Amino acid sequence: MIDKHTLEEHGITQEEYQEIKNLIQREPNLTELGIFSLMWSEHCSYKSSKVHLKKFPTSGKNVIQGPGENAGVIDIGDGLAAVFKIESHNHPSFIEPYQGAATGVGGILRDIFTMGARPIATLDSLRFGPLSHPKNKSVMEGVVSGIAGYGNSIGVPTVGGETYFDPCYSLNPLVNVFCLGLAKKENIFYARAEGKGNPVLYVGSKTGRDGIHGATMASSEFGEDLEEKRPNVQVGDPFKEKLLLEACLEVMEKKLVLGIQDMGAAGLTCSTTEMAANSGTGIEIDLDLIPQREKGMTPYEIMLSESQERMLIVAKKEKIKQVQKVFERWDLDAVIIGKVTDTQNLKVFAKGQAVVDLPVSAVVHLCPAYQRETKPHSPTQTAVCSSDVPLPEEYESIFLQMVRSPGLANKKWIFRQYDHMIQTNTAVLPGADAAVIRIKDTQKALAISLDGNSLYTYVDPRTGGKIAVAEACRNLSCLGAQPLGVTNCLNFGNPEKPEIMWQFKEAVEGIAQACRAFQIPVTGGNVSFYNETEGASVDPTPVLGVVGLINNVDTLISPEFKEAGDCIVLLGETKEELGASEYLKQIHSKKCGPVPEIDLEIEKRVQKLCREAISQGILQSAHDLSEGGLAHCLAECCVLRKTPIGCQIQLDQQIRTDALLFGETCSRILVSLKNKDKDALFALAKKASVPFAIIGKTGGKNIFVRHFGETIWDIPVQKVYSLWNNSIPDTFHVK
Amino acid sequence: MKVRVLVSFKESVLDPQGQAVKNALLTLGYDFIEDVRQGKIFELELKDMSREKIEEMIPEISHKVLSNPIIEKFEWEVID
Amino acid sequence: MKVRVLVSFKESVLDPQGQAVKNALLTLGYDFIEDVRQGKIFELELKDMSREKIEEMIPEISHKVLSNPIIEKFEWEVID
Amino acid sequence: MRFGVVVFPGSNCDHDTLYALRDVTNQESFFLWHKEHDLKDADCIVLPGGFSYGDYLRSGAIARFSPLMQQVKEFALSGGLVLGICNGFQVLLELGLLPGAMLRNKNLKFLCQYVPIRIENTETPFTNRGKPGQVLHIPIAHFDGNYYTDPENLKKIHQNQQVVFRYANPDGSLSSAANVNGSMDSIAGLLNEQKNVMGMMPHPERASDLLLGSTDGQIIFESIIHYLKNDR
Ligand SMILES: Nc1ncnc2c1ncn2[C@@H]1O[C@H](COP(=O)(O)OP(=O)(O)O)[C@@H](O)[C@H]1O
Ligand SMILES: [Mg+2]
Repeated sequence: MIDKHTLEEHGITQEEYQEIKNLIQREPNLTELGIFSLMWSEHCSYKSSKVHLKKFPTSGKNVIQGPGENAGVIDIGDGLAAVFKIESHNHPSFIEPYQGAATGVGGILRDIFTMGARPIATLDSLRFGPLSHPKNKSVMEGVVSGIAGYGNSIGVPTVGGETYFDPCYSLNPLVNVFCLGLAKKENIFYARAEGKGNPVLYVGSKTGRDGIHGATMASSEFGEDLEEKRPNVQVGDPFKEKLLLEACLEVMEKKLVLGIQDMGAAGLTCSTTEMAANSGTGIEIDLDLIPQREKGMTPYEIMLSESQERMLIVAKKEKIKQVQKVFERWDLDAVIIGKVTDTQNLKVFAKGQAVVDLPVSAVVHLCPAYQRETKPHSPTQTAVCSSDVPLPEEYESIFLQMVRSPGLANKKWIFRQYDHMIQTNTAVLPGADAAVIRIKDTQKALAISLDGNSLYTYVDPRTGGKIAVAEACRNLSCLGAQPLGVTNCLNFGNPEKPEIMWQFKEAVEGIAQACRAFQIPVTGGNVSFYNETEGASVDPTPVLGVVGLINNVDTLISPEFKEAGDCIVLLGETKEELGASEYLKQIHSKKCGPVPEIDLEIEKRVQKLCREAISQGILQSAHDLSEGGLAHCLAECCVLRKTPIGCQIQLDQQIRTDALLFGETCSRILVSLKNKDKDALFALAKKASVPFAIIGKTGGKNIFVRHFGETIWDIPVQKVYSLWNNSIPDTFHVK
Repeated sequence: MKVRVLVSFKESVLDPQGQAVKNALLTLGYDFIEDVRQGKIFELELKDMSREKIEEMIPEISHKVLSNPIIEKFEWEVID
Repeated sequence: MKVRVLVSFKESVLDPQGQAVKNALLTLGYDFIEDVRQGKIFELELKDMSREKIEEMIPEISHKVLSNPIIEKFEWEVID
Repeated sequence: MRFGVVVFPGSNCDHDTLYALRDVTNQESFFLWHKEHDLKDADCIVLPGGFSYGDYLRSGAIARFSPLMQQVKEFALSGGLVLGICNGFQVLLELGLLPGAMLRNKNLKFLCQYVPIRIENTETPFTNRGKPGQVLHIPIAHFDGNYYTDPENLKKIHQNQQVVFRYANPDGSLSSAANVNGSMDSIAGLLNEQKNVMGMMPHPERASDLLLGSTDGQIIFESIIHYLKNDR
């Protein structure tokens, strides 16, 4: 009855099917096949990536929970834990930008509160095609309002993120959402189904025919049949999720439940089998008891549905009444749909018949892992040498063109649609290097940065991977935060193509190496493959989310210049590096390398110096140098201030002026400080063996830059501000 | 000339707004309510144009602009 | 039984959403559009009830719940 | 003083508001659950921001039918102090305790940002600690904050000095650019005729801590306390 066509539809290969038959010693029925197809999909099984992800360092003295649960957990002292994770919702966001992005937020929030943590911040990493195309504009508009619509309504601040534009994302935008939660250390919950006979509860929205095959969709390329796949998009209900959030946190706070798991991708199938597999138990459920939104749903449909805002809970029998009372208070049903067994099987009944009987370990753990072929992919690694790039005749217009390019321009149009202040903890608002969330009743704060430069990873995935980690950590260090842990979302093309697999392997190795150097554990993440449409793949895009700790929130500083007359110092050394820069891409239309070199030891020293200087209170501001180099960093330091302020810069370094201004040499931070504090900083820098240069002072109405006495530009800061500030709104015709 | 386009979620798609209204009405004691679905309505005022042109253009803009065919359906009528 | 309630802004109230849709349509070249007003539609599925009861209840809930009489007006019809 | 913060399903500024009143302003403050019927002897009722019942129908439209809101209405009609913040303002409008209605922001986008607002009337229980014309910096965060009322009502509102706050420039001047959401006459905060009920779109509870950027919201809470102690 299960023929070749059926297998293809379920994305299961002949070999995998053979393996399934071996494992269960018979032919599966269609519902069972559906279950395997979900759980053995790339999205759930990580079959192509597993062998590589093993390279990440995952332990450390603060790690409470590493990869393997809904989210990672890090001890932050005071009996508290930071719970965080990042997820992609790329495909749904292209098909239906608003709902796709909204349900992406809903999904990652559930991952966090499932662990017993209250979500305290989300960040989003977005990549679109160029805004010159109306379709890209409407995708961006939809995605941003979808994230806003869900996050604002549920009351979790969206405090930061990143947004890039490149033609490779035109048919395949990337929407990655990160969420951070705060939990009491002794009150973390896991996806467990323990204790034979304990009831299994279903809570939340009713099940409909939503997103059937969603997980398998996320695991295959887009093709001509897009239309057909469309109905798989779900509509989110943030109100329901808010109720679910409050009720779940309440039953966990009261310790009324034993285990809990959200029904995200792969819904009931994933939650039942994973909870049982994690505990070495079995689960038995009766589909007739599942709250259903639509009539006549088959067991196949119910098991595979990806309806949103649902959770599965296991509780002790004697606590059931109390659990149900809490949910009732929040106008939610908590229905008993089955029980924990000791069979290690998932057994599903419908109308009195057993319709599924599968060993959970086969479903959850025994999907084959593939060591896929890799083949170096380096068409553009052919380095440009400086002589290929003509020196510009003048710099003013280049500077302004950079400042107003959507990738570098002010993202306020985006983040003012997000409620980024709710919960009254946002100590650093969007726009800075990282977001900072203070923790009430302590002196502490958590800082978060999302980072990924796909131009680098396109040219050189390994170095690009390293730089992504370094930059995310540098962002935290600029606010004085010590990096504690990492999560990552790896967005790549089709892993069955050796070039893509090579990019993946290289990027993972680079990330792993950097994490080891910084001694920050990877506590979780997500892999999104098949980001291609009609054969064209996105640039390899790893997005790193790093969480750091600030011990004394009063020492916090921000990136913008503070007052006139302050001394401006560049920490780190500038090399003549133009490869893979935003400047080459924007001004010379070159997307080629080499990427800047990175020495992780130097990077660590620079960051440590910055954190130390901040904790000693000798810095007025600190801002890291990244896309757009020194020129853009300076511009931001001037215009991020409530009323923009100018500066006078004098550069005396013997390298090409464009490399000096727009090159993206790593491991550099621009700081400003009161003149009286100069000596203290220099002493620290010398002790840390970090090169530094006094490059100018703050003040005036212009951004004035000279190189060896020659004026490079002298532009009113107000003009820079307008171009930077209005660029994106003007694209959307919003006044 | 006036045309009315009604846009609503397809039957199989969750309609949280309709559900919220339904619950509110039931709580208020309107127990004769079985179900509620909420949608959008657009009233388009048109320049004078032929019936054929309307028959051609209205479905086009309803499909392309006013609704998202992935999750929504539409119907339309001339009202004036 | 099915009833449809249409809720829309009163003429005197500016409808920025309708304006945005109008602008979008004009930008796309649909130059036969004179004006657009956007509103809401509720499809109520009712338990069996008498015509009189419907005549009494639907205006009541439309006035009290489904619309805000300060800015909105409504009309309704039985469709099924 | 005793502050009761009402919690509807979907309220999401309830904890922030309680924190600002209890932990920053040091007042006895507690939640009031929407399904209950008891105001627990509160001196002032605060309706916090959020998306009550998802706000799927209209902002605040369903919350007004909550059992507790009948008590709140009676309390207000008998002179009790009621403050509605953001969604709370919208609920008060739907409930008819304040005149007018909210339309979608003029740019059709959710807006979250600090805004300068000018105090129009300091002779109120909610602003007596402020100075006439003083500009406060307080964040807004809403989709439907574009205040509307018919011309006749507008006239009445002004005559009766019911306008408490208006969106302004940092120097206190008014302009259409400063009127971020398009509100009629830049109205950001409004009283009822008896002046014991106020709705405001900006969130004073978010401006209660210098670390977060402003403490201007405290003026409102302190005014309430001052009024309750001295003028009641
Ligand atoms: N890039 C990655 N790095 C480290 N761990 C990862 C990565 N991708 C996925 N993981 C881990 O694999 C596990 C399964 O991931 P996922 O299927 O995304 O979780 P969920 O079931 O919560 O959706 C998670 O614990 C996740 O943290
Ligand atoms: Mg999960």
